[in-house]
Amino acid sequence: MKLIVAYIQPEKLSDVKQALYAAEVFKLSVTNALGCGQQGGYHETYRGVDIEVNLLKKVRLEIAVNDNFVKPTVDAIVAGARTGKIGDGKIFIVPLDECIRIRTGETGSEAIG
Amino acid sequence: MKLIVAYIQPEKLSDVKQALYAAEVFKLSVTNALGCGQQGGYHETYRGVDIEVNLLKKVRLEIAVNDNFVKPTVDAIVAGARTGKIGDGKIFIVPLDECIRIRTGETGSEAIG
Amino acid sequence: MKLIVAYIQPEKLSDVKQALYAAEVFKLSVTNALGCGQQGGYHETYRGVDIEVNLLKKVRLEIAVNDNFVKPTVDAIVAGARTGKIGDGKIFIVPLDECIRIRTGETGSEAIG
Amino acid sequence: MGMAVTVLVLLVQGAWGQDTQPASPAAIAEKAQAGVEATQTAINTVWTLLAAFLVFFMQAGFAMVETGFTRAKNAANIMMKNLMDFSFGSIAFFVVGYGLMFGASNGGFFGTDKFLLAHADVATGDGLWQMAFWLFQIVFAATAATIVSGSMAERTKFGAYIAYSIVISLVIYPISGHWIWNADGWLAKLGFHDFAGSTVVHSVGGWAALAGAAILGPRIGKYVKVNGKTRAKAIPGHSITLGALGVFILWFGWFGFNPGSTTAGMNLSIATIAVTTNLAAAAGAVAAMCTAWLHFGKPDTSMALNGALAGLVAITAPCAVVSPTAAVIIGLVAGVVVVLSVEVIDKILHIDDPVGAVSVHMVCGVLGTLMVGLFASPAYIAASGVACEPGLFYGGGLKQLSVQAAGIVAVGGWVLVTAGSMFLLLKKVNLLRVSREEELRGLDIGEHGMEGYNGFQIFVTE
Amino acid sequence: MGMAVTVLVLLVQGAWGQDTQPASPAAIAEKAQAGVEATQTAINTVWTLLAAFLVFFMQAGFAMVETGFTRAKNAANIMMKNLMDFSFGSIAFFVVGYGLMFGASNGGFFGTDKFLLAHADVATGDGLWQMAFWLFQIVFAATAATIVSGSMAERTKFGAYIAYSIVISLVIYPISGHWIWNADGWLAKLGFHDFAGSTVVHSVGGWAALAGAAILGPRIGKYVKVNGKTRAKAIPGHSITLGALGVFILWFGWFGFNPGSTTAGMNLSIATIAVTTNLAAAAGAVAAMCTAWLHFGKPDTSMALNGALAGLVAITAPCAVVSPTAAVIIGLVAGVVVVLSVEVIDKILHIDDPVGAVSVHMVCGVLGTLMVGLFASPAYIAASGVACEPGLFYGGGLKQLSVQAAGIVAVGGWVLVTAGSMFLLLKKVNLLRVSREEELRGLDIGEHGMEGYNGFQIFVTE
Amino acid sequence: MGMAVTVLVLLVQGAWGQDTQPASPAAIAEKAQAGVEATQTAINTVWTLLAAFLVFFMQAGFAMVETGFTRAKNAANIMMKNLMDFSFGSIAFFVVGYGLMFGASNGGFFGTDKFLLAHADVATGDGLWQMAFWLFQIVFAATAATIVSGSMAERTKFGAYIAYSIVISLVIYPISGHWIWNADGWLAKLGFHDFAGSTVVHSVGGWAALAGAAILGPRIGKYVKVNGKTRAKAIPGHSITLGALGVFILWFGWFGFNPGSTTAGMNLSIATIAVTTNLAAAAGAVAAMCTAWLHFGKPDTSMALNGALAGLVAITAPCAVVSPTAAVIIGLVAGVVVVLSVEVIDKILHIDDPVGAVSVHMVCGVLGTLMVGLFASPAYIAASGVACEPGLFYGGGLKQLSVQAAGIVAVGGWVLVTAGSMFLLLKKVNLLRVSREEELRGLDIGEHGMEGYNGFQIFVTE
Ligand SMILES: Nc1ncnc2c1ncn2[C@@H]1O[C@H](COP(=O)(O)OP(=O)(O)O)[C@@H](O)[C@H]1O
Ligand SMILES: Nc1ncnc2c1ncn2[C@@H]1O[C@H](COP(=O)(O)OP(=O)(O)O)[C@@H](O)[C@H]1O
Ligand SMILES: Nc1ncnc2c1ncn2[C@@H]1O[C@H](COP(=O)(O)OP(=O)(O)O)[C@@H](O)[C@H]1O
Repeated sequence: MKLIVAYIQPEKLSDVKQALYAAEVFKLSVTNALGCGQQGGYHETYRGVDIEVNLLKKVRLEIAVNDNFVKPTVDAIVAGARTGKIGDGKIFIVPLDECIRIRTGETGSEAIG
Repeated sequence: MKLIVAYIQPEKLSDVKQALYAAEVFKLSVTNALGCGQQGGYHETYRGVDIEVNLLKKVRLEIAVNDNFVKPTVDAIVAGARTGKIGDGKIFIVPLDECIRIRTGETGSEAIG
Repeated sequence: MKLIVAYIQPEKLSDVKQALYAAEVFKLSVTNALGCGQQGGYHETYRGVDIEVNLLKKVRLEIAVNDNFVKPTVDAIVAGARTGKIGDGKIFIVPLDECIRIRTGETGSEAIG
Repeated sequence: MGMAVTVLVLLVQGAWGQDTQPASPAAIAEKAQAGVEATQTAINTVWTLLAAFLVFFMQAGFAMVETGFTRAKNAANIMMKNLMDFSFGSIAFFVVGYGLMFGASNGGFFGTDKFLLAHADVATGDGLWQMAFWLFQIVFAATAATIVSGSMAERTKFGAYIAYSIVISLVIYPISGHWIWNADGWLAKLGFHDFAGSTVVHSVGGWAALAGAAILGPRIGKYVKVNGKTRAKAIPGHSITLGALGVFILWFGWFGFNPGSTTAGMNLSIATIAVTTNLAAAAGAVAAMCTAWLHFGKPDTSMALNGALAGLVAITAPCAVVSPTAAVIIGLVAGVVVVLSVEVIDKILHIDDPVGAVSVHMVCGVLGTLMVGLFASPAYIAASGVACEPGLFYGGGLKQLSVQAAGIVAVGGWVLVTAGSMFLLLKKVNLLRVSREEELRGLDIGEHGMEGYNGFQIFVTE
Repeated sequence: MGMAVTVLVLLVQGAWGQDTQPASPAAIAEKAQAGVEATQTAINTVWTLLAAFLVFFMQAGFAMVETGFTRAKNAANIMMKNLMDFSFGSIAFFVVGYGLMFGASNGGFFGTDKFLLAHADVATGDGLWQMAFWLFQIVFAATAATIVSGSMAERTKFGAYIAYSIVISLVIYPISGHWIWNADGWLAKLGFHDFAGSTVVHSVGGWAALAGAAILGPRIGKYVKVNGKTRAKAIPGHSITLGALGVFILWFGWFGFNPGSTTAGMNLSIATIAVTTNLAAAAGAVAAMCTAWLHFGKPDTSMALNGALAGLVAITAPCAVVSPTAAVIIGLVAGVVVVLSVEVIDKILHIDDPVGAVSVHMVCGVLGTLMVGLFASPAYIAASGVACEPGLFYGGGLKQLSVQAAGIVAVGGWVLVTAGSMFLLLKKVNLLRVSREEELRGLDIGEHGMEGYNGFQIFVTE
Repeated sequence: MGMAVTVLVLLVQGAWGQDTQPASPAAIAEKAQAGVEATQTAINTVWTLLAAFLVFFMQAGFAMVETGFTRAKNAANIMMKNLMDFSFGSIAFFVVGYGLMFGASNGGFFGTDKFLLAHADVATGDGLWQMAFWLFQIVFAATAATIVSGSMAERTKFGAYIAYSIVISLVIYPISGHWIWNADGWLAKLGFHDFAGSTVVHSVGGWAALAGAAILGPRIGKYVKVNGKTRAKAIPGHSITLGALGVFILWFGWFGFNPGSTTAGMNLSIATIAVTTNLAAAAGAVAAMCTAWLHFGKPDTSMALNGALAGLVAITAPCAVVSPTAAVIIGLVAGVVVVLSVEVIDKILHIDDPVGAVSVHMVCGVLGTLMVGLFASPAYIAASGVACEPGLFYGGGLKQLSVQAAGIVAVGGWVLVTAGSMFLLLKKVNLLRVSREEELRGLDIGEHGMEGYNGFQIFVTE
């Protein structure tokens, strides 16, 4: 089992969700994050004083999947999130030792889906 | 050492905290998240137009523990969060290579608690 | 590759970012979190009724790095965040199996930086 | 509008146009006298209307205070309640309530005509004046209705709240109002004095708020049993800025509420009333702030805000008959009392009143009504031209005080019984309170299918 | 200020000082008559100014409603638009607009003098009165201008909006206003009656809002094609509390808008107008709430708020000539109509009007203008002294109704053509709409380089 | 209230009741004259009170502007400061301040009686008028006090702020106010003209704000040393919507502030004053917006909002003596100046004034006071009946201008010395500034033990 963590552009979330559904990945968790990557950031001014905004708003996905679902999931995220522009985001895959469904106490691959 | 990540219902947070204290797990980190799981979501309307809300508000816990604390921690989370209804949440256990306490520079099992 | 997760004091974020830049770590993701650690929390009252606030506001960093960058990164975080007082925070190091840059599809160590 | 101006010119010329022949001194003098009378009516009308507008604006103040002191997940529901109690209340008071209150009295207990504004014949000057007076009364009625919204916040079904706000505007408020503000009401005849409504408006709302909050029960998580003892927990409000804005709006509106209650701009004691109103509010805020500081260790902002409102409610009855110095004292007392009252109601009675409506409106309403019996001063009574005996501290003995007490008891009993029965009935048929699940998720989603603060990330960790 | 008081005393003494010899009765009487006239002018001036202040405050109401019903990422932009349309509008109306509207008429179509307030000679009483009247007019002009801001929210370039708001205050509003509110305007001469501006102000704003929203196109993500069919998606507003506060402020301001339109405190029908205004608003809120409840399954807060505004817009034309009961009916109709109109415009016409400005101001403005032709009652016409024929339901036949319809068509055509051409031109030169990227990130950053809610974590998951 | 009406009828009958025998023309005429006088007093009282209510409401405006332009973690503290400076200020001004300002003059420097409203005998018409005048003065005093809150925001101990606000209302403001607005004040006698308080109110607050901000030092993180050079960093405010709402409320309240300063509704130049006030505000917003756009590349919303306030402050002194066109010019100048001033104070002087209070109130207060010496026009001076020489541009030479300059220097010196000493003293005894830790966490928790926005997730990444 793997835990897939992905950072994507906020406005791409619904495309990614659609692509995940198409790949039959129905469960995921979402948080808001700020990211500092290749993408440059932008400058705001407030009352004439410069503010350098180099933490950009991103959406963080966390998806636990069985091993055979890793590739479809990654592909779906890429399909949904890619525009080809800097800032598209990044996917991290972390090993997952165990997964427990709180409601039933099931564990492992059964619990994940 | 393991990093335990759990998604629970927001209103269960204080019960879970209580259960964790009883199990002598005193350190944890909490973030807000949106989750898409078996639980259905609900429909809102705004000005007569339907909104499908399928990202539900969840609380995400992150708890780093020594190996002998994994079971007590998981049990405590389950004890605190379970209602038997869909949406109770899920626990993920990720291997943890190292842990460093910033203040003292201690590492490993000493640092974790 | 490793995924470094760190919890620091919010007001230390800019110092940590500076230290990371000095260590040539330019990419990171930030979320807000609430933490329960050695630091005690504080009491508020609202309309004369006591509120025990034991979840303190923290900043959570997530940094994916190649193995040779682990030490510099950890050192930089410690350098930026340490005050020597309780609440300085903690760093967790999680194994990272894979990393994918969404824009280009690159993977592994090339994708990370 | 262009035309209106022309018309005005004609009207004025009609009265003052140059006659072709020189008018006799007597004719000029009589014209002048008629002009003076018309002018004075206009001043009174303009004053009463502007005061009514200010009182209307208090609805915005109540909405902001109530939402500011409660959680974000119920914000849209609170807005809706405040909008609809005024709207349904306006219609209900128009159709029935006003008549019950100001119609010809049946034995001093309720009115029997003046429904649907039928008595206001716009062909006559008096008919037009009746319109202005009616507007002033409807905004008062709505104030009483809206008080309850705060104490029952975050757990009441929207339908139940609508039902309640119709009933209070239709029957409960007009009847006790009749007793006091209809010249033929039985309490009026006894000599009960409540210039701008500490009892008529605020206590009525406050008693209903008490009945509602008690019957409804506390919000989930408000009281927890620890070792067999019930402990109150704080459920902080989501926006102190909106709460404070609301208090400033209310204070502003109160300058219509109290001075406007002369319903006469020609009655110059409007100035005195504005001064006493302002000083009592200021003193209330100061006293509540200090009490909270001493008592809780820190000066709680929401308590200081409640203190200003406490001073305003307490000065509402006596505003026209007390001196500025007495107003300061009344405000100080109200500021202390409101803090203690919030504590007693929360920590001892365990009645969950999220915004302190009972303490502010009922407790300080009663307090203010009694203050008339203590501080009413002959000089100020004479200046404002009201009917009231001097208070205990001005040599009037216990006479006025005992009448005031009688009125308090009568009105309290009336409201507790009527509002109480209504809430009990609603509870019985299970229409009063939302489900546990809905309460936890918030009434905005449950009752209105929307969120108050879309897009904002709100901690859901209670 | 200290000095001002002294001056006042001198002025009064100037008129009333004790002469050394006893005055003759005739002299006294004449003085009194002069005094009465001065007093009445003062009442009218005071009334008109205070009403103008209230109408000014509606700008805050519009700002709050518009921002409340749109997303947090565009909040600073909406504030800026509301501030600047009033500010540029004030200057534009001062320099040119007022003259076009109220200057000496050129054939009933536009005015030709009174630019730059040149006609107001402060040495004369009339000159001072002209100042008051001017202030009342500028706040009206600004109301028309600001309506458009809501319908074009979240996607319009700031520069384009500035250009638009100058043009509407400079030309569009004053010209159609001239037709109706200049005594020599061609519609005024036809007998068109629009007491406080359902057509002159609200429809003008509403038609421009319609043209703007249609030409601009919908916000990204508002309409999606699902299986070849366009489906509307909801883009919820970010603060129902601020939206509701805005509606309360507007309702409050409307008490200046409608009753103030007598521009005469001596005209006692101000009381009737305040009553009809209030009842229509209340009925509008009730009807919209019920319609939404029946229609959508839940009582949508934002629709109830729109309902109150719908009632207010609809009563604006007929407020002086209808009875309170008719006002309730008008409000109820407007409340139902506004909900249906929002649906039609969104789900059928697919015009994206984020705050419902077209439905509230244009549709209900037209509705209210027609209502004059139905409900105008001889008794109320006489009482307010306006020029208007009785409506269909009061035996007046179709006469007034057809004049009303003619005015609606003329004004609608004028605004659609002028505002439409301007927006099309701006679109052509690519100055109308921000880029896709900017729209997604929010206009606050793109147009103003700042954020509306710094520090708040706002979900960015649309 | 019911009774009040009866009383009114009696009062009116007392004056106008039908005598049993026909009255002589002379008697009727005298009655009419008396009636006219009573009526005019009533108009003046009603006008002054309503203006005072509007000025009171400016407290809400200040609260919203200050909180909107600062961070969410200090919101409850700012509300508390605004509430308490008005409340303590009211009491302090009642007990001592008013007397020092308007009491019988001791050599033109301070007043010596009229403490505790002792001079207002409500048995007399004048006594009642004194009440109205007093209310108008207290809301002005509170305006001066509240200005400081903004410049010292986010780092001042609450106790220190309370102490300061008592001292300014008790002594600092009344004494310099005495010089100018007491007819016997030494600056008044020199011919200094400050109609509604550019100097008396705004500069006094602004100088104190400057002293406070300078002595207190900047917020943590506001200025950073980069390569030995101090660089200003932006600390954006948390709610532009509330900030804008505050500006609209202030603008609205200013219609009480300036026109109300006639304290006489019979003085018809209230209309002119309302017009100049509005135009200067509009021009200020336009100029500040354009300046910011040209200067910073984007039109900063908060600067445009400051621009409107700058125009309002600048027109406050000359509002009664300048033409509408001059008002536009004054507003434009103020709008440009305020932007530059904010820059100079921040980037060159490195004084941290979070909301721009010094630039708006002190700099534009001085500017406006000088404008009297440039633009005062004989026609407008005559119309408003004030004592003022024509300005430089109207052939008056440097006379008025030099008196204005003298007043500015005197008041500036007085406030800098007194307020400065007080802040230095508080700093010395370590009561002025909160600890570093508290400042970082926010004053809401540190000073008041609560949070302004409970439940909202607020980024804590500064
Ligand atoms: N090494 C990393 N560690 C943590 N987060 C990262 C890392 N690299 C990228 N991110 C996250 O991904 C987001 C997108 O990164 P970006 O550099 O714009 O992507 P790309 O390099 O593919 O164009 C960043 O804003 C950040 O949140
Ligand atoms: N595979 C998964 N990956 C990531 N998050 C998940 C996954 N499964 C569940 N979750 C999280 O847990 C929450 C609860 O899931 P749910 O399906 O309701 O639990 P259950 O299946 O135990 O009833 C979800 O809302 C989501 O946030
Ligand atoms: N075992 C843990 N699991 C998860 N988060 C932790 C753990 N220990 C510490 N943290 C996080 O780190 C933050 C700082 O912890 P703290 O105990 O104050 O540090 P220290 O012990 O180094 O003084 C906590 O608020 C919490 O968010």
